Amino acid sequence: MFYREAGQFKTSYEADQALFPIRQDKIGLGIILLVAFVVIPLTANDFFLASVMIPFLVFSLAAIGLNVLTGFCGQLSLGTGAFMGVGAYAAYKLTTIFPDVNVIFLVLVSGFFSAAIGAIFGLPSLRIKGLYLAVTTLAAQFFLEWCFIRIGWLYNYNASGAIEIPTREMFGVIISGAEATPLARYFVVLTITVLIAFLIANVLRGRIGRSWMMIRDMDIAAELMGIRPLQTKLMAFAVSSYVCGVAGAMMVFFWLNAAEPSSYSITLSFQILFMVILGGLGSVGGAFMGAAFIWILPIVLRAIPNMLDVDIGAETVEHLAFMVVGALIIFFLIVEPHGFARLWQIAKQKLRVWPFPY
Amino acid sequence: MTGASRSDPRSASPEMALEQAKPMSTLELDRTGDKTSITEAQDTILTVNNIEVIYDHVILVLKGVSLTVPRGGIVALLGANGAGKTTTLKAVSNLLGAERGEVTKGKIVFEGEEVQALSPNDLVRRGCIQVMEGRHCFGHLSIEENLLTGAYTRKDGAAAIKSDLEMVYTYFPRLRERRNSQAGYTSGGEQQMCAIGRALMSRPKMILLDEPSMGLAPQLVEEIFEIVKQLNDNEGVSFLLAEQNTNVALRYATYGYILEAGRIVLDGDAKALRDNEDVKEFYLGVGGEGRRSFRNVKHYKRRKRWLS
Amino acid sequence: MLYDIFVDPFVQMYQMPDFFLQVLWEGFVAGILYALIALGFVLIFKASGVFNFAQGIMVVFAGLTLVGLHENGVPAYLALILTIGVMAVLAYGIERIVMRPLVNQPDIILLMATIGLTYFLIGFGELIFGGEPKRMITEELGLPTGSTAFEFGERGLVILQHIDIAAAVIAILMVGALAVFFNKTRIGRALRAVADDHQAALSVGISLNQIWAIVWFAAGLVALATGIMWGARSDVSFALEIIAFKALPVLILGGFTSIPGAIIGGLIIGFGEKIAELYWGGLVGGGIESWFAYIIALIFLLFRPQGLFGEKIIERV
Amino acid sequence: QDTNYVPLLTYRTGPFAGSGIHIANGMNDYLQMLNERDGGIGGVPIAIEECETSYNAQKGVECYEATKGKGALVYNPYSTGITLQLIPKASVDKIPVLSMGYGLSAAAVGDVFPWVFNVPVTYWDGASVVINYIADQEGGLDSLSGKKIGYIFLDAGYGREPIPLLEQLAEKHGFELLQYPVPANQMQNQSSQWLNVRRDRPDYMIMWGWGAMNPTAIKEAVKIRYPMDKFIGVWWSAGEDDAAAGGQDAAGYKALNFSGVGMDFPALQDIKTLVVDAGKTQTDPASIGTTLYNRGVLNSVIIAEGIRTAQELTGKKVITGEDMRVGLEALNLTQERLAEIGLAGFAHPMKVTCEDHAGSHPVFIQEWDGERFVKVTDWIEPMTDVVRPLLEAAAADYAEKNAPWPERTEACAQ
Amino acid sequence: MNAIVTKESLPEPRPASERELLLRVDNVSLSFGGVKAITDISFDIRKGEVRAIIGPNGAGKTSMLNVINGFYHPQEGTITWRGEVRRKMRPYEAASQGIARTFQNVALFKGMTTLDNIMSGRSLKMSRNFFWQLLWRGPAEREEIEHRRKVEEIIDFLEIQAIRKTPVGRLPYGLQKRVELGRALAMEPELLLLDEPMAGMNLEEKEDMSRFILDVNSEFGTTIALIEHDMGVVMDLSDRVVVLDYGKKIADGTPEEVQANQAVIDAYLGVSH
Ligand SMILES: Nc1ncnc2c1ncn2[C@@H]1O[C@H](COP(=O)(O)OP(=O)(O)OP(=O)(O)O)[C@@H](O)[C@H]1O
Ligand SMILES: Nc1ncnc2c1ncn2[C@@H]1O[C@H](COP(=O)(O)OP(=O)(O)OP(=O)(O)O)[C@@H](O)[C@H]1O
Ligand SMILES: [Mg+2]
Ligand SMILES: [Mg+2]
Repeated sequence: MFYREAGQFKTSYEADQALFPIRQDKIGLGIILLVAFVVIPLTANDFFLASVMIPFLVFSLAAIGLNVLTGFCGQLSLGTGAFMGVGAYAAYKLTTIFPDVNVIFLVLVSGFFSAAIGAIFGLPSLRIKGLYLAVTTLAAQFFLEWCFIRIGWLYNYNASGAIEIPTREMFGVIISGAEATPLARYFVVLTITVLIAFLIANVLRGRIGRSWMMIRDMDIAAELMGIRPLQTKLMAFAVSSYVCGVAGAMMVFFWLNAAEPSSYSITLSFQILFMVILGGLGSVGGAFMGAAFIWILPIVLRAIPNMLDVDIGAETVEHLAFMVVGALIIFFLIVEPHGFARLWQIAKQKLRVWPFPY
Repeated sequence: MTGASRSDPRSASPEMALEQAKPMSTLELDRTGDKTSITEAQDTILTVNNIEVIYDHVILVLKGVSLTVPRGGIVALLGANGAGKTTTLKAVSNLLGAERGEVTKGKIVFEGEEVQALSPNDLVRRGCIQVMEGRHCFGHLSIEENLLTGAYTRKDGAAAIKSDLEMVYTYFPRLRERRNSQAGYTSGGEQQMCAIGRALMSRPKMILLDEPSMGLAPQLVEEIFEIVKQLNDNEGVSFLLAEQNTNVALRYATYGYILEAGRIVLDGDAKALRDNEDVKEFYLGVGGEGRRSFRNVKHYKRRKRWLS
Repeated sequence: MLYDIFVDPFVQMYQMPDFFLQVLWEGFVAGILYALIALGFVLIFKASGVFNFAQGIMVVFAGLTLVGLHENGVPAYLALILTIGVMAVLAYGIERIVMRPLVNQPDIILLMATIGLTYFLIGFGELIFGGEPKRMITEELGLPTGSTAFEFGERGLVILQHIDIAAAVIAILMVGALAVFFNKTRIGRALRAVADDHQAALSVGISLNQIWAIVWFAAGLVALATGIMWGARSDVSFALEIIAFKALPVLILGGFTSIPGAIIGGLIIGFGEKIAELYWGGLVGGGIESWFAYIIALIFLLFRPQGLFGEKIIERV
Repeated sequence: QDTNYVPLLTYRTGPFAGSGIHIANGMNDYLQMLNERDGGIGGVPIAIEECETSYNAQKGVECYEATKGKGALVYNPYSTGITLQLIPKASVDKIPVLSMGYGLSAAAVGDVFPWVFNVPVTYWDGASVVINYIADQEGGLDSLSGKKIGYIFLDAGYGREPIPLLEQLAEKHGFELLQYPVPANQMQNQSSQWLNVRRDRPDYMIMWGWGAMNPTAIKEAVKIRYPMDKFIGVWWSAGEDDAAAGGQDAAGYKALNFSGVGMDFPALQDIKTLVVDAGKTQTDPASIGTTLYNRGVLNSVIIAEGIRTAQELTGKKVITGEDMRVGLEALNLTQERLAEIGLAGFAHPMKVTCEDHAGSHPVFIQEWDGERFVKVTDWIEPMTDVVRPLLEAAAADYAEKNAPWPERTEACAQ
Repeated sequence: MNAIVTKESLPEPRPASERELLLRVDNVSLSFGGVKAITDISFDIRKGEVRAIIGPNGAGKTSMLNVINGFYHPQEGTITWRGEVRRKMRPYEAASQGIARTFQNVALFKGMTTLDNIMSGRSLKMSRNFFWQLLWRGPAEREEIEHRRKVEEIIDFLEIQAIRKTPVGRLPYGLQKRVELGRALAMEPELLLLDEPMAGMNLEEKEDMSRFILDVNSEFGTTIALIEHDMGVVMDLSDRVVVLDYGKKIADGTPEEVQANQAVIDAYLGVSH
């Protein structure tokens, strides 16, 4: 009833190739952006902004980054955490070297460092494929983590071995450091995430995105059609690491405030990978859905006993949350292996034929 | 398997298949609905009754397909690309589950028992095996190992398996030459032979053959169908084959169904189908004056719209 | 500097042969223990093409069940038998609930499912056994403890832990048995077929359900053995799960599908990282073990993209 | 009803659960006992809420955000990583952070960190005590010259923190410091580190470990036959479970401690009867009196005394985080007061001042006799003269790196 | 594209032997371990012709195509492409020089739609760099649309409008083959290598496919090398046929000559067609 494309004729290829060719989708996106930019800031409390929305957006961005590499280019990576760390440490160093430059600009620049590192660790992908490639990215993960601990210069030789984020402002509003309000940080994170997501979506629907998917779906055929495998893969590594690097920098600058090397450990890599797979490999929208599921669901689960006023220990809740998340991951994979993005498509398809079953 | 048990007129005997030259006087154009009466009869090995198949919960592919395969018969399933032949075969062999498809309506009876709920390996154990379209050899296994996996369900001892292996090698000498190569590296035709040979290794009562002739050299196509006929004659194996090479298929089959867009639109004795004008025109390519040249095909659309 | 890299380590090896032997032995033991974990991965990968991320947690789970049962008063050997039973139930459950509905799905989806399983088992295990580390019941199980020291020259001493020797023996026996099982039986061939193509395996009548249950059970047994051995070295705790990452380079080096590969890969990594850490690690401040294994694996892979004994990656059009 | 709300960031899951559980139980049980026995503090019950962090910084921050709005009085992160994240937030949100014997050593400088407390001692104090003790064994600081002292540590901020001090002392007293980092993902796999120890034959070993690292290290030490009486751990490597991993062979292993050993204290008895035996907690009765449990209790003692002091100073019954800060800064836990609360001799008397939030109090050494820890030394003073300048330099450095770091504006209540 | 053009209406092509040489294979041998896939084969392909390669299964036909477009590197022999002797080259270089192909086992990009698959054939012709792609609006979009037009022509030509937005993984085999042809056509190649384009098709579809091939050949002047097992198709479409058996060349000539060749009949045809 509500989801009918009938009557929406596209008269030009421009219209057909738009990001959201269907009117209802456009309206939906408009509503989401409205909620994100207006409704949430007006209504949400600090906890929701600082502990739900900001991490959610940061993770979404990281998931988009990994999706470029794994979902679109088919190169399995377990080094996301470390690449995010490179972004974080680079941004941190940049703020000490250029204390007067706008921190948002530095965060965006820091991505280039992780892009470069990502490309270096992407080099073996020419020869090594699939799960085997995962080990090279693991090498990156553990090696970089070790560097974060060992190279004192990276954290300005702080006794704590951690990086701590200085207070910086923009237009008179404090946006980083402990004094920044969750609202200010939320706006920064939201803007960067939406912007990068939009730019990446552009790349993905064009020639370059297509060449990544060609490599993913059948690298031999892609090569026989004139795609240079190494160049294309390295580009995917670089772009993916750039996005992850920015996400990593945002993670410490606008969310955690301080980070130890262990903040960028293999656990983080896996967290992002879950989001990508569960959201749907090869879908930008899916990255958001996956991030929401993996980050927000446990928070909700932990809150449930409190709401119901049941008295069980914090750790029992944690154990149950683990079990539920695990079970739900399996459940959703069984329901739809291609993730929430596909589930959403199927739902739309059903809406289209509604009220008939098919 | 004796001739007497095949009293039903539809289940033509192999001898009939050989009498290709004799013209058939009547053209049988049964509609699927009339056949339910014989589904339970003893001499049908497989009955598919009005099944509906949906992929991914939303894509309806088969819209009520019914067919029967008589014991010892060779039944051909013809139809254009995407008509649903493969889907029908997979519905029978229960491989749909692996593709997120399901049979939502109708029933499938193999040797008098409903089999929709069984697993594919149960079905193989009961003697019904499928040769999948597109080869699907085990790439990392050698040709010989591939063949031996076909005998996985057999319990009749190494010697019997060994002799069957020999049999397959006699059918396909090319396989003997390449027996130790990894199947993934063999040529397309070699893989096709391997897939067929693998099915033979299970000593089935019934084989579902999906496009056996695809990618095979012409003389091999003839050979494959000769093998089909031999197995059918000597061992009484029944066949349901989906085949694009209508010419050959109808020469060897006893009965044929034509499937379009998920529905059976025409069925009848092979001979009758061969003489049907539409079939001639659209599947056999024989116009009034013999074979048409591929060079002279016309450019406007000439698709048959079946009335069903 | 150059001297430190190229000369000094060898001088040391020569001057302290007892220590070098000890390093080799430690490398051997570490290799064997890595191989044990890797073995569990190999089993399941071979049989389904699934990279079983949950192997690490299965190790912990098996160990905890054994110790937990014993703590509750079950005699050690009975606890062992009961644990085997638990692993069988687990295998059946995983096959029924997780694997069966996901047949013929892409590898990464199955990988993800095993990660879901990992989460579930972590929560479940901690719920039942609590999060604190437990002591492995080494002696109760009749495993040797203590150590033997061999005098070596003047001041030299090579110390062999009995439990390490037991671990090596058990690992080798297990690898032998599994290798025979996989290569000599009809099931072995079927497993490799399944790993290649689920649907085709179904079509020739291989019962994925049965095979998967068997293999997950076998992996559970390997996990139990691993849990006992690692538990005897440190403690049985959820932190052990992290060790499972060490199995990855081993696995990749040996080739995902090869049982002997797991052992040889384990030994290469074990020797390699111990020697590197002890003779070269000091140059960069030590602790290089956390990534060195991956670098070894990476270098090997550049020359053999399918690992040492892995099945060749077939590329054909 | 009015309550004073105390969130407890704990971890009973994850790789550090082995240590975390005992701490969590101790912290929780003491406060609960106060509620049961005295109806809280100053007549106001304490609302206790545990939040599980799994020793994970992300979750730690989430717990913080989730609880700070409920009027939290103080945070005990029990993780250096989480502490570091909370330090800058404390002054903004006006909730003090109590990192008892961990976290950022420099936080002892109250002028720079008015909101952070690391009473009773810092890591640097601890490290200096170990060196002091070793010197005692060897016959004076001068005889340290030419000795080799090994330092095995968790390769993270926590383990690396004492290194500057140890290096400085090594230079000053002429001993050689050998470092053996244990990567966090290798905690249970330390054979290389201990082989190195075996090769280097250090005269003493110092350990800064946590969680699963401790028992593994002790086992490995036994394995290479390192003389256990020359092996000294920090107070976080002092758990019974840690030493028990080495069993009888580990006898002689020593660890620093600043909280009481055993359960012969009236307050602990109260906990046993009123809380544990009454089934109001999940504590295993056998664990009462163990090192880490008692550590947790001590942590809660400091919280409780902080609240009490705050109540006295402000005259309020229900206090805020700001009041709590004042209370903690005026904390003066005397011998008499300890006796009053049924914990005579449980800890060294401790006093916090506006300048010094740690107090550099003395600690003692306990030794594993194969079955339990026994106190083997008296209270040993840290080398305040070395440590204090270091602390001040580090605090200044922190403030500079985090410029603009807020100046202290909080008045000193003393 | 929909104009009715039949082969007869075009001027009779010049005999193949007079046409310009496009590609020459000289004494090429290729073996894998012990298996000799190709032994000392020489033949040529001339501009504008339809060249068929036939032979029994495992004769080395596919391997021959793989050698031509650089996927396999022959141990011996040379390949001359437009007068230049080619050294060892990577497949993407072959593609950029104008060699496109379809595959025996369909090698489409399974996760992409028909449209994207065919667009992917135009990758080499598109050039807007990463930063334009990021912005999309402007040059990148214009370029995309320009190529989309070309692709839509191909879609019309192959009559696959209805499946434009369908992921190709779900298409039936025959349509997949057609999409694959479309993808190769999108590359606007000089030489088009077709590996069993009609396997698995029924007569009607084969007729369609034949028409496409002939049209491509005559309209775009694309040279075609074709492997096919349907003798009817081969005899009707091709100008010259080379026959392989066990990696060796056993015949080369016009369809009529080849059909009459006894060696070919023995090795391949079985009976003379
Ligand atoms: N896994 C699947 N998911 C969704 N749709 C599918 C799937 N498999 C097949 N289909 C659809 O089902 C229809 C019938 O396909 P099927 O493969 O059965 O045809 P076919 O008659 O065997 O064709 P061909 O002769 O080309 O092999 C097609 O339209 C196809 O798009
Ligand atoms: N990469 C490879 N490794 C090993 N053997 C190979 C490889 N590629 C081809 N072969 C072998 O070379 C021979 C020729 O193979 P090819 O694929 O060229 O045959 P074909 O003529 O295309 O046959 P078909 O008509 O069956 O497709 C076959 O025997 C095949 O097994
Ligand atoms: Mg089909
Ligand atoms: Mg071929």
